[in-house]
Amino acid sequence: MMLSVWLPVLALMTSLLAAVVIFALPEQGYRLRTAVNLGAALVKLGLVVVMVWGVFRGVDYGVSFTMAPGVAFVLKADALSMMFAGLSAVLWLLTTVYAVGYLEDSPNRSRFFGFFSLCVASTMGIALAGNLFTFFLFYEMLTLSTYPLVVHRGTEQALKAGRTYLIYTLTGGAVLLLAIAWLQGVAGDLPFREGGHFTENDPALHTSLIGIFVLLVAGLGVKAAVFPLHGWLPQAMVAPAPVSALLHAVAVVKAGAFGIVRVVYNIYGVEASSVLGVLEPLAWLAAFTILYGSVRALWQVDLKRLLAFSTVSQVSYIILGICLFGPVGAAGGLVHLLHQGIMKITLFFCAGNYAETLGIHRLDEMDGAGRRMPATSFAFTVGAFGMIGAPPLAGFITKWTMGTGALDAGMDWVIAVLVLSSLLNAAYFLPILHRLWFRDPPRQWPHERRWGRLETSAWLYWPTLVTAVVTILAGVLASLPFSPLSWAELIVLREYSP
Amino acid sequence: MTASLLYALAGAVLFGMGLYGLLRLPHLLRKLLAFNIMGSGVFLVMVGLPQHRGGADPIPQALVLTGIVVAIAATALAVVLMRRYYHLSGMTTLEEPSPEQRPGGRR
Amino acid sequence: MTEWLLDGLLVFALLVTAGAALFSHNLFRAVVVFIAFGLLMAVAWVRLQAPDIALAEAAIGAGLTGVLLLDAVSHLGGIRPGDRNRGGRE
Amino acid sequence: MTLWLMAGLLFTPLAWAVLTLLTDFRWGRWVTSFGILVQVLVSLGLWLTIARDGGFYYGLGGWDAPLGIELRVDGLAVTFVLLTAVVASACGWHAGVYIDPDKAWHRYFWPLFWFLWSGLNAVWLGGDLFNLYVGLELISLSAVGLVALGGKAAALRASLRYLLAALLGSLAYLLGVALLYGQFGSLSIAGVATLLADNPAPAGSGLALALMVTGLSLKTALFPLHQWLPPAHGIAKSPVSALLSALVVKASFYIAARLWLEFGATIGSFAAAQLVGLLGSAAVVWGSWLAFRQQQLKQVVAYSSVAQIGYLFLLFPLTYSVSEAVSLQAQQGITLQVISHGLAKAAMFLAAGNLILSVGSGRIEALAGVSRFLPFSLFSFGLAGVSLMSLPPTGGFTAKWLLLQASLGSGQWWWVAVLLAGGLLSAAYVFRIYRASFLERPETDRFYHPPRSLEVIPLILALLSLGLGLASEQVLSVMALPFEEAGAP
Amino acid sequence: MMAGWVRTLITTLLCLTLSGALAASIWAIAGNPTPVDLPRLLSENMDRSGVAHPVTAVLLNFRSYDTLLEIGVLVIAGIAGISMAKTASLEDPELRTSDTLLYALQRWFVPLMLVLAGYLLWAGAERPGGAFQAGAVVAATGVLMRLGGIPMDFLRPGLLLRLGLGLGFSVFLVVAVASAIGGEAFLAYPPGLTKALIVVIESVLTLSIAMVLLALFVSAPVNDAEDPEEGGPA
Repeated sequence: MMLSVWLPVLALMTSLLAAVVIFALPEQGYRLRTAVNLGAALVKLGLVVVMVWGVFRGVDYGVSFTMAPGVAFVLKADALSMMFAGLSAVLWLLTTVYAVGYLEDSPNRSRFFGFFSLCVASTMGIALAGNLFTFFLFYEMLTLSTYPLVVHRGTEQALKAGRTYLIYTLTGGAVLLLAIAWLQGVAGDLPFREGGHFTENDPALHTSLIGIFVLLVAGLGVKAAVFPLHGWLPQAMVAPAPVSALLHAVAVVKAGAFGIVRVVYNIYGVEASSVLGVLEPLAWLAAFTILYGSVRALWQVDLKRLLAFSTVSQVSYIILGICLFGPVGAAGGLVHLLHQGIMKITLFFCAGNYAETLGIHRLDEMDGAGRRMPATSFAFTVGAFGMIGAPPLAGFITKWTMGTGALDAGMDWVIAVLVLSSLLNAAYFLPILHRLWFRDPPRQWPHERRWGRLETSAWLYWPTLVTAVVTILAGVLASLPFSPLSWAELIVLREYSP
Repeated sequence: MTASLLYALAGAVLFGMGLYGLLRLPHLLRKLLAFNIMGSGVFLVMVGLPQHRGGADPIPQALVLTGIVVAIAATALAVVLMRRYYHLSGMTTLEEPSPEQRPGGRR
Repeated sequence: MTEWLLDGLLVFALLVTAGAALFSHNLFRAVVVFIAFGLLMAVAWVRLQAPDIALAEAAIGAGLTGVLLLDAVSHLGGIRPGDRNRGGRE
Repeated sequence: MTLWLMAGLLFTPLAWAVLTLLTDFRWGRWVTSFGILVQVLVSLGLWLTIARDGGFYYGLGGWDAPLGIELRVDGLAVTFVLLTAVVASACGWHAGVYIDPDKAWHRYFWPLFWFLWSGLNAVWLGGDLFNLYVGLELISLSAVGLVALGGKAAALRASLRYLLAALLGSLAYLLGVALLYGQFGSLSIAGVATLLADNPAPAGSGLALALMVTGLSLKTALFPLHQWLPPAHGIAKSPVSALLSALVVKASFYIAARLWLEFGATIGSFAAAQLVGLLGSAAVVWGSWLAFRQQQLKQVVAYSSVAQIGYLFLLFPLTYSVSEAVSLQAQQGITLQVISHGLAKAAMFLAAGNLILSVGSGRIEALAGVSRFLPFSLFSFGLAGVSLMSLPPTGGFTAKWLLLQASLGSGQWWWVAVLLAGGLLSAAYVFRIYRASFLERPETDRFYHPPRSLEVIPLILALLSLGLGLASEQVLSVMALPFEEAGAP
Repeated sequence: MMAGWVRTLITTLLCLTLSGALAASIWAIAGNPTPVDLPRLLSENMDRSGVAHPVTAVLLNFRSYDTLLEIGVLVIAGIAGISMAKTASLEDPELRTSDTLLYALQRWFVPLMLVLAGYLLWAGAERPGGAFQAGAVVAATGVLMRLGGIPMDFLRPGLLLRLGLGLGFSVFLVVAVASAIGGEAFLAYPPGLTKALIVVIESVLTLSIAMVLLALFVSAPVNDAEDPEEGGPA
């Protein structure tokens, strides 16, 4: 059926075309640009919904052609890719709405939205990539399209952050390329396959395979901000809030984590990975990163930097989850791919709202902001409790599932990590909530703007509330079909019994 | 050993001498002389070596004729460039101009 | 035997003139020696049974190149005393 | 049909050279655009013909090798012919708008341009050692003429330097030809290769190959023989720089590669191949570093050429005593690198020319704030830069991928480090320029806006180099076509 | 930087080694027979070449493509040369050489040389001689006249000069293409016409070669007319 070929391509092209059109539009074409942006985001969401339904029923979406001798360009939609694609489609729509409001009256919007769309196109490509080669193609495209977003403000600080970002990600990319080329030399062009490729591998290959795995994880770990490769992430906070939101919740860090999931599940296979003995060290590394990020977050005074370290910590939940040898833990890790995205984007939207409406950037300026901006602060509270893992929010589902999985797998120490991390999360989030709701507001906000009826611009207001509500729903309705948890369980089901 | 071979060997020496001149002599005109001497060396090898075995060989001779014309074209072009360069910079070598020499041409 | 002598002398003269053209201190003299080199090359071509090249060498190599270079050397080095050290001698 | 295509390819550039010699710049522009049309059609036609029927040898004047001059019309040659058509027409089009028609000497641009083109076509198709020499000289002298055109002292110094280097390189090559002719009595590359395949490598041919490769490396500006390149490419007018970097240096490399692939297996040695590879690697590192240190925009691009040329010389070690498959991978990788660098570098020089035209200065700092006003030229520059960094999905990436595979496959893993480091180093200098353009300055639009056509041309080239990565399989498949030994059509 | 004498030493060693290796290679090569006997092949095909002199046959028939490109090289040099030339009067007294030797040469040699050129051209088909030699002699004559102060206004960069530059080349080219239209391969002269065509080509080539060389000679001098400026903004 033609549609099965064209759907993934179309999903990719919507944002790619949007980027081209936006680049070509004049800077002043504000309405048209917004229309193109939102239109493309809606179309894409529609396409992804259709594909999700199709994948659920077992339709194979895919297209491939030979790009260079020995390697193919493959787009393929499986359950895992639809999880990531769905996340990026939903959040693109919300972030676009948010960004339109956020960047009102600022210069270079044409450039911004162009690269923004390119960035989403890359994310889509990463989600739909059917082999490592295609994955790498979009992975590097993502690096390039996010750089202009990071340095968007053009200040010295932004350019410095951009340079750090590039040094980290391009070096990571080079390491990843080496690993992929080596793997290709050892085993040929491997498509992503449920259950992996190395179930009955030759023991002679073990050393190479371990070496390749280390390189792959090192290359992907840069974007996933795994300790000690996380240095770029807090610096990249100079970017505008929607960009930070996008970088943290969907695009960059998730691309790294998603890549690690792909490698473990669809290239090596869980069993082969555990036979090779590479999962256990990775689990330890992830656990360490979880605690390390939380501890560093305790000492931050800048809201966005705090959120950045929180991201460092949270993304490693995903990695820890997939390293737990067992379906339940894996589902916990995978579901966090979505949950963390939704919660973190809520928090970043809030941070953006505070900055844009009241000029608040630092924690000690947040006193009493809950009275001035109740809706935003409500959303922030939801996000923060989610991160801590309070029931019945999304974060709780993650931690509960992962904890169960760890017990199943006999890795009891993970429970300790989860508990400790939750305590640390509480330790840095609760003081903020206290400031928001229980301190008196200052007489004068640092830089206040007013938007009439709502507490802030409608473009900023509604996306924030929507994500907050979704955070609640993802937790409360976790047992319904098509909830993140059910979908993650579907993936794990297909993964463990291919 | 024939006379042809002798000339070919002389060509080898000329090539080496010319190469030295082209690399080490700073004056542009000397470089040009060196280039022509090198060229002559190559042409001697080209004709002398094959003729060592059996009499006149018209093919390398024709090639050398072509080569000579190319060489004169290059030489003439180099002279034009050189004189223009000298006119504008007052220099006859390829060294980077020192700061006080930089502005404008003299004459 | 005389032929060998002739060839030997010719080759020797070629090498000497080439060396002089490259290393003589006076640029003008160098160019004049180079013209002599060209004429000797023409003779060498005759010895190599290549009259076509001999003619071309005499006309182009010695004649035209020589005049071109002589003209150039008189303009590049010779005219103004101030340039003598830069132009005439390296 | 093929006859006519060959005629068009070899003789129309020469004819247009004469025609444009008789016109002034403005008229030359019109005459040239017609010529470009013809050339593009002819090149495309020949490419399609070869893609359909396979390659052949063509004896000019009805005389076959070894007496006559033969042309080798195969997939690789026509691919480069097509590349030349694309890049040269872009540069010609750009030059027509870019170059000031009121300067009297600019009328000579067009004849030199056409002679350069005809020399390139002669080299791509050449199968005769001496004919290649004449082709090389045709290219070198017209390139020197183009660099020097109406130039100031610095341009003349650069062109003199370029001329002397080119002449020295040609002489070394010619001496090698003389030795080979003395050895084999034949000037046809294919003929010599056949003779070499039958007997063990004869004495003296090693030096001949070394001389030829060294001379050609000098003309290609392989480290440490590269010093002539940056001044010449940096100071020429942008369309000329584009032609020089994209095509001219490739011509001498192409000959060196052909010689190596035909003769290297018998008269090359492992040590020599490694040495050339090592020099290429040094070029990658040193050229990138110098590119990073430059203050002038075009000098950055010129030094980047030195670095990118370095990759090409990895062909030597990666095809010497390795398996067929690895050798093929390496050859394909290098071919792609030549093509993608050609397209990307031309785009980059043309875009750099536009940027310099708009900010009125060649310095990198002058670019501050330009990203807001000249997004197109900057975008083309960046896109071309992506190809130089060999990031996906550009042609440069596919090239690097194939070279990586070849290095790993041949066990010569040390080249992997060069390939990966080279990409990062080129990222450093490309992003340095990008960074400068992103700096925000309070001034409003103070830039001259060049005509839209000037901005479109580099964009097209950059997009082509991007598309090459996606379509490299198709491009490479023409290269691998079976070769018909049957003679002239 | 390296000291000067170190560089000189290295260069000397390099050149000595190269010369030595070259001589050794030549010696080694001279010891083996050539596998292809091209001179014999040439003499076998001489009667199909249309001319009696083998070098001319090679230049203008067997390897005429080389010659075509070579004339191209010459024309390029001419173009590049005159692109540097100024349009100021060619009668600039400073250009006149006061060299007495040249003056004497001029008086005696000019007529002689023109005759010689004619002979060389005419003889080219059967005996040594031909377009290059003749062209060079004509050019040398022109140079002598020029140095003697004869203005030769046609060498001013103008349409006439450019026509002259292109003439020989275009005739060659036209013959090449016409031979293809006539059904033969490129540069294959129709049987019977070979000799005539070669003579025509030789004559126009002589003119063009002389013209290019003279133009280069004339455009070499630089006078104060105007400084060239950077053309493009680059």
